[in-house]
Amino acid sequence: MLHIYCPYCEEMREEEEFSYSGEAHIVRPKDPKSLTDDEWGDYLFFRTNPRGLHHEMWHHSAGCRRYFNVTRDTSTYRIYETYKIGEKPIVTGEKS
Amino acid sequence: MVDPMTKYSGFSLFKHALKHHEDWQKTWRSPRPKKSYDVIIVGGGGHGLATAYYLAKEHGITNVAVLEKGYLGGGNTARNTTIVRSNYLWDESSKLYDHALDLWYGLSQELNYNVMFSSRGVLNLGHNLQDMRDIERRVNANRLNGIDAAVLNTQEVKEIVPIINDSADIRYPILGASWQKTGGVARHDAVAWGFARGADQLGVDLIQQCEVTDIVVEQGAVTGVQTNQGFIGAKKVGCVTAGNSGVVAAMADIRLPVESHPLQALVSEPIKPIIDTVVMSNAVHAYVSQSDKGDLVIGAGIDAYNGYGQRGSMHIIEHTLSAICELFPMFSRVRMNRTWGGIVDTCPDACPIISKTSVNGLYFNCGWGTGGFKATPGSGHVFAHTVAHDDPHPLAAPFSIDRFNTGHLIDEHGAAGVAH
Amino acid sequence: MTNMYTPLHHITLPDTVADAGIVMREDKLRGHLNLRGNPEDQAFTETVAKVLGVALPLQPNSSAEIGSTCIYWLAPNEWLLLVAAGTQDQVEADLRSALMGQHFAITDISSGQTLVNLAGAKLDELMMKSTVYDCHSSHFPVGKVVQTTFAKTGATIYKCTDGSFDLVIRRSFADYFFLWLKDASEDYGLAVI
Amino acid sequence: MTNRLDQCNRMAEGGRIDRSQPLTFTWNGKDYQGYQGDTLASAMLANGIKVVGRSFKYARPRGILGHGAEEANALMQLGEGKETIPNPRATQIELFAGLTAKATNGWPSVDFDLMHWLGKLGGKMMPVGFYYKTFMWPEKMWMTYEKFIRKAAGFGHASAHPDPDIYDKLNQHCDVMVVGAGPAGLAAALEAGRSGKRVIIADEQNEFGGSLLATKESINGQSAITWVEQVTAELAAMDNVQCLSRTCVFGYFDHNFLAALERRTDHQGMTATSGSRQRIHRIRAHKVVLATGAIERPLVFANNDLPGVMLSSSVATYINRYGVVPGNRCVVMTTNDSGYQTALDINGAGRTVVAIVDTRQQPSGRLFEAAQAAGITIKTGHAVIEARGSNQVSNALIAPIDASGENVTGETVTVSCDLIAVAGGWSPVVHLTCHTGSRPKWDETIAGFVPGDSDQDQYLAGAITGEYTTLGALQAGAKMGALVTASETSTSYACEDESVCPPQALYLVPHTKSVSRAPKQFVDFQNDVTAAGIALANREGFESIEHVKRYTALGFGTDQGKTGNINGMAITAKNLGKTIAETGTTIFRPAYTPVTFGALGGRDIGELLDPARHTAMHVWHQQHGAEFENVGQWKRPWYYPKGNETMQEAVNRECLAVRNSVGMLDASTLGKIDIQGPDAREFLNRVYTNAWSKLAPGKCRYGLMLKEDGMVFDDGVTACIDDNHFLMTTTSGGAAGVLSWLELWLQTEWPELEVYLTSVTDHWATCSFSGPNARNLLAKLCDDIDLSAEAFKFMDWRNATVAGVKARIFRISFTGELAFEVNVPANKGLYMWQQIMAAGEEFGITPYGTESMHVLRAEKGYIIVGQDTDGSLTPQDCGMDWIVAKNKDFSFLGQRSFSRPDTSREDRKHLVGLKPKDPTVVIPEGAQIVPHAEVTIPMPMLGHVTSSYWSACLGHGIALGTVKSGNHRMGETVYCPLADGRVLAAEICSPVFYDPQGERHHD
Ligand SMILES: Cc1cc2nc3c(=O)[nH]c(=O)nc-3n(C[C@H](O)[C@H](O)[C@H](O)COP(=O)(O)OP(=O)(O)OC[C@H]3O[C@@H](n4cnc5c(N)ncnc54)[C@H](O)[C@@H]3O)c2cc1C
Ligand SMILES: NC(=O)c1ccc[n+]([C@@H]2O[C@H](COP(=O)([O-])OP(=O)(O)OC[C@H]3O[C@@H](n4cnc5c(N)ncnc54)[C@H](O)[C@@H]3O)[C@@H](O)[C@H]2O)c1
Ligand SMILES: Cc1cc2nc3c(=O)[nH]c(=O)nc-3n(C[C@H](O)[C@H](O)[C@H](O)COP(=O)(O)O)c2cc1C
Ligand SMILES: [Zn+2]
Repeated sequence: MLHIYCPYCEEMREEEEFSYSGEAHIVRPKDPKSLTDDEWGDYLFFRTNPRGLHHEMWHHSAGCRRYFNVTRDTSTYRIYETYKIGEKPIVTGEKS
Repeated sequence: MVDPMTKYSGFSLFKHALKHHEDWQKTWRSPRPKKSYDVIIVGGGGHGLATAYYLAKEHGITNVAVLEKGYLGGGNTARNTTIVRSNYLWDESSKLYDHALDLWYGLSQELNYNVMFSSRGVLNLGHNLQDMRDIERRVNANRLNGIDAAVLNTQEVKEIVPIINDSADIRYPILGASWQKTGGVARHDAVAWGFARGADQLGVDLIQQCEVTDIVVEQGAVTGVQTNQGFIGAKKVGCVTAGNSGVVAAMADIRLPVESHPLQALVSEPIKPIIDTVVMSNAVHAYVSQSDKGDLVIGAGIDAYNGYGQRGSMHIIEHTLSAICELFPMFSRVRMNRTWGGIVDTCPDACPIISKTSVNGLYFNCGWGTGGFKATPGSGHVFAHTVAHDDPHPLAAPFSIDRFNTGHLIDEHGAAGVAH
Repeated sequence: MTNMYTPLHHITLPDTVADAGIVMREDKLRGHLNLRGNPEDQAFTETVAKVLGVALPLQPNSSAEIGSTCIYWLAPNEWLLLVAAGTQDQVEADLRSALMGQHFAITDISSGQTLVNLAGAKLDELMMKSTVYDCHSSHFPVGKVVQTTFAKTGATIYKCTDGSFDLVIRRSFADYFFLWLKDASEDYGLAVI
Repeated sequence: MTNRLDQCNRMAEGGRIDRSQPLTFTWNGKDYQGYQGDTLASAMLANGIKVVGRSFKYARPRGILGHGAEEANALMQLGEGKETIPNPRATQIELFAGLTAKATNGWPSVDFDLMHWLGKLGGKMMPVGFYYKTFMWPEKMWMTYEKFIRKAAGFGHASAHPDPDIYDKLNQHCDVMVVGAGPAGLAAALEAGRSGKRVIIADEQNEFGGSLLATKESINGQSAITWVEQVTAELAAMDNVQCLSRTCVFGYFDHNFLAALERRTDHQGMTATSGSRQRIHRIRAHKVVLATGAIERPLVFANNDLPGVMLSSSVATYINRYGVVPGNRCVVMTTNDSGYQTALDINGAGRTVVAIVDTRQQPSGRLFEAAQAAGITIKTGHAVIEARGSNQVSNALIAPIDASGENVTGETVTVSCDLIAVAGGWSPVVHLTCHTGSRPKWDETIAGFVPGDSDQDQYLAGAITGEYTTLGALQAGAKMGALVTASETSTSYACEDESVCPPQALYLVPHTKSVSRAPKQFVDFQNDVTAAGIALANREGFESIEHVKRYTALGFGTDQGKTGNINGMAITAKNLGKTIAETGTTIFRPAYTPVTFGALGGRDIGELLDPARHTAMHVWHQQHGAEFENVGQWKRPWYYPKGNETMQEAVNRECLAVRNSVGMLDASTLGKIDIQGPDAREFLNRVYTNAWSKLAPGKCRYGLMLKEDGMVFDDGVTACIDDNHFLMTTTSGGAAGVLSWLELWLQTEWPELEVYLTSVTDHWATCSFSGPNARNLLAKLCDDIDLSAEAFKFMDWRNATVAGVKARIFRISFTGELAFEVNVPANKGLYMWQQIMAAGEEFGITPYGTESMHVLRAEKGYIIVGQDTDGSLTPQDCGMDWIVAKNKDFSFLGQRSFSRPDTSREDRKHLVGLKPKDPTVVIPEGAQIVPHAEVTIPMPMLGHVTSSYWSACLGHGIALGTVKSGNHRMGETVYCPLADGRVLAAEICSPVFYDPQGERHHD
């Protein structure tokens, strides 16, 4: 049961208030038409899915309705930081 | 010639009993890894073991090792709710799963190991009009594909499961169900052990506590794997690592369209037989059957976040049990004994990947997500063919990884439901 | 006004309980306006402050009050304005004209939600039953406002000066909300005033 | 025979029972008496009841082993009828008047069980894993074998009736959560409580005190009980402390979240008289102090499962806490000092200690001397290697063993006894620490597993760390209490001398015969796992401890191996020549003790299972006899039967009313999103397939929304309110998902767009009326705008006053008729509905539900996303290429996916109309479509029927469906083979069956 700090509400909130929104920092290609099918497929579906540090997006769906980023270890479930959209993570260590 | 003392039977049990069971042989050897193999299978779950078995049995490739980082069958194979059925929606997937179902029949005899496949039937309940439309559609497709399937109304469901709550004025009344009589459950551990024993007897080396840490690729072709027990060479490497597939793929610089999520399940304390079939409901979200030991085996939902912890969050369990109590009010005073989690490798279209890769000699069989146990024999069978011939088995061909680039997805979310 | 029916207008209780542990009161037909704008844009904040007579609360989970108007912080660029019944059109019009030319949004949602006050001796326990948020006074001081879950729906919860809570709930969930409330306060007795 | 009411084993005084309050209870149909304060187990023992159950596999008689959560044998069928509870442990059931309990197994009775003979005779044929090796032939017979196996398995039975009780939950938050209220937990809570922090302390027992409730020790010069009472009172008086007794913390989840089950009324009776029977506390704690104590291990020797073999600490507990001595002639076998205290207690209770059998060669020290002084026979370097007796212990075979504990070194003597108390050392209760992924570490000095490193903010105190002295527990508790409150100092305590002589690590008591030939030596009592079974598993290559568990069922029971696991692991280690540390443990998982399903479900059952959402007009629909359909969480009127009408009759009537005059639908459930900001148009251009740059205020447009994979995922009409302001509608079920989807793009990818989104779904109520008389009807209620077809065109919207209410009127149509949607703030929705109904009376206005809506829109070929689409159709597949803009600057969401090889195929499935060849037929929805009338299985399928209805106005069945290359097959005949054998023929046609020119809605 995760306890997540919403960087907008500036509080720890219960997991039930949030929805998960997948890997963070996946940028939509500027000009999709210029992409090959492989590149487009990669953007659509392929993910890093690491065991260890993961930058991911959450939505404070029952709270402020903002999306934000979380750096979390996918094996210990420890959360290292949460940060706003547009910000860069501080914790980016090697995959463990 | 199999030694009659090695072949399992009531007779051999009796003879061993006379010797106080002191002479039973090992179910499988514990060999040291050789320098190299024709084929290395990474992952000793049910699918990996079945692959090795069929490689040896059907393709005569016996210089094979299965490398398992933990204990055989300890991944999702050890922790699934064991539901077996083949009533999927699309031609491609229903044929694949039905191929597997065919193999379930006779599997105990084939392996000389009782996998306790119990064809007690599987119900998928419908709770709203769209559920029922989907059920009709799927059942019709199944019938025309030669797959056992029927649509039942509420009364017919009640006859099969007399204890179910068939009241019309509950929040989501049961409107009907799809029914696959030939589906059922099996003893998950026995499936892994039976394939392991079968593979071992055919000469396959099963190497436990052997974690693959790198996949070695030279000039676009795989040459072996690095493990915690050293380098092991291989002409071909088949990865069957379920929840860890993304991690293993990364070793060969490959990304997969797969995310690993916790999926939880739980058992009650053992009680006397009360439910003789498998009941699944997507809409109310409950899956239940009763094991031969007497515990109710209940599948919970997937946790939304990526997770390799083999555990999930409590509210998922709570949600599942409110659904169970709604469908089966008399289970309310039964008690939960244990919960656990697995790591499921989910694909965007809820279908597996059985595929060659951009690296020569490297193959992946993954993405079975929340529902691959039922496919174990079939998955091993078609994957062995794919590896042996370096060419997909016809049933496996649609499940190539290319589909994510061509757009030929096989969306089974409806039939796969959220889980199992 | 006879043509208005609040989301909870039809609720009934079989009998009224003396010494009810939970007392519910629907603050009927308040004006609810959703206001959006950039809190870092002084032109925006100052204009709004001028129109409303009070500065927008900029701290997360805070509120501001003036007369019968109460402003809840909902998100960094979102506020709920609770105004006296029937004044929402005027407030909306005033804000629109004052903010003309700026990027903002103001949306009347008065009918989409309602304000419910919960009070009573058993309030703390009721809140513990109903929301995952920590409503303990050490964590939820007067004037704080929080959007969170309430049973299986959501609510915006505000702590009033008298220690009671004002909840903003969505109209379509109002029947569910009341069903839950009735059930959760069964042990304490529920009064609706 | 002892008299049933005489409590032959009850001491005259002592214990925490109230002898002035006798309670009658029933066990296996006979009445007995116990006292307030008893557990069922203590009362049964007081009455000399020995056999309490039968084992799982061999149906051997079993007696009470322990006194708490560790109990493996005494599973009860508690209560009867709808109140019955399967499998609670007698040791954890507090006695109440009128309690009834039965054994869960044993036929015809527990004392004489026929299965036992089967187990005895067939037992040899039933080694571990035997079922994997047999029952394979003939294949079909497995289902029959299985039936018998299933019958024999399981313990209690579930009730046949719904539960009379309710359960609820509290969400708790605290600074410090203390689990366990023994000396360590109490000391920690006291420290934390005094600091003013918010503290919760929970213990699964009926009162606080933990092991102190059963000792004669002293703390700070007074009796330990007095200390417990003082501390408990002080804690109870603190506002900032919550004391939860009868509350088991059953799960420890990530980020310091704990789940606890409080048994609120189970001690009073089978059901709660008011309120919830049990309650789950969902606790989020800043810091967690675990003070869960330790559990004593039994010893593994031949026939150690006979009733009369008990844990030594349990014997002491029955004596000291319950005033019950569970035997007359007792042998105490111990590997450590704790057996001595038990022997002294038995002695003190006036019963015979036949001998203390100490496996250690040279024990010494305080307790040893005390026993000697009491004149108790002590046999050092000895062990009980076998128990004998038919249904209960009557003899113990005692033999000398060597220092390694592996061999019997001399003659065996047989002593007669009826109780063997075993003290095999202690296992810290590390369970909770493992729930979040931490694994315990082997501690050689205490011969037990202690908690390993954890990612949680967790602190440990007392016996859980292997600290087995009361003083040590108190000091550790106080220290942790201080640590978690960041206080500098902590209370200090004083106790008597508790020096101990080192224990011997002994996990399998040797026998004169080998393990495989000796009488069964049980490791896991509940699952009949023996030392020989473990040896066999190891021999067969099951080496990982997890394999051993799965092959033998070690630790699989309802006790989850609390007593058996460590012995089993140690035996495995030895068989494999490994250390216990190398072998490791299996994983402890929630629940620490079993948790009622009902409690986990809480109040989210019945009507509260999922919120039912209602529109503002819901009351009206109810009053007018509507049948409702669940659409997502919404309750929508499905149809409004009149009199004895069937559904089809009602739908025919409703549809014809719309086609011929006017009908009204409550369309309030459609999702509505208010979009404001200068970039609103650009935003719409990006999220919809079509172009929005030119839509003028006062106009509406239909839009299709795609996921990035190019597949249709929502649709709806969006109105331009003014240049910077739009109102989007979405499908009813999709509303929340669409809003999150749009916010996702705005917040993450396009923050530069100046757009704000607000959900107004609940704010607007929508009365949608259709039919040739729609305008006439509206004209009666609205006179402030020009309603003429020229002034108020199809796909226009207007602000207007309707029935005196300010409204937005949209001239849009989902029925193909002239139609208006009147939107008013939902507070006025009911009023507006009533006004329109009243005004429409002269036109025979007919309310219609979702079913008629579906028919009417299908007649027009309009799709329902989610019914006609399934996430695998592009706009082109749906025949809606017309709505895909080809030259927008921005590559709208999903556009790129159209050109993928698969999505650009010509032979994809297309959504088409299907006209049954037999006009009287309605093809069932979900029917598959094939090219030929002859059914050959398997046969290729072309597609399926997505929507199908009887069209009352056309007088024939109509359908929509997907068909491979359907757009190129117009006029061809296809077939739908049904399960009942019928094969229905249909012609592929345009999906627009009615008014193909659209004259009526343009009218
Ligand atoms: C709770 C739950 C319920 C489920 N219920 C059902 C159900 O009812 N019906 C159904 O059909 N399916 C179900 N499933 C899904 C099913 O369990 C899986 O799809 C299936 O078991 C996968 O088998 P596998 O052999 O591919 O994977 P696994 O059994 O997970 O085997 C993969 C193996 O690879 C090993 N491995 C990983 N990385 C490495 C490495 N680097 N080196 C060496 N070895 C490695 C792992 O240790 C593991 O043993 C369920 C899953 C879960 C978690
Ligand atoms: N004689 C010996 O060798 C020996 C060995 C072990 C312990 N002890 C005695 O035990 C005491 C140790 O003190 P302590 O406080 O560590 O342990 P304790 O056994 O006194 O208390 C632990 C408490 O935790 C409770 N508990 C355990 N798991 C729980 C859960 N999941 N939820 C709720 N409650 C739970 C138990 O009911 C028990 O009351 C000392 O008095 C010591 O002398 C003696
Ligand atoms: C079908 C099935 C039935 C199970 N039955 C039991 C059971 O009766 N008792 C038990 O303790 N665990 C049972 N388990 C759970 C296992 O103990 C274990 O939790 C699971 O295999 C996951 O492994 P892990 O907990 O070691 O990670 C069962 C698991 C499965 C898949
Ligand atoms: Zn937030």
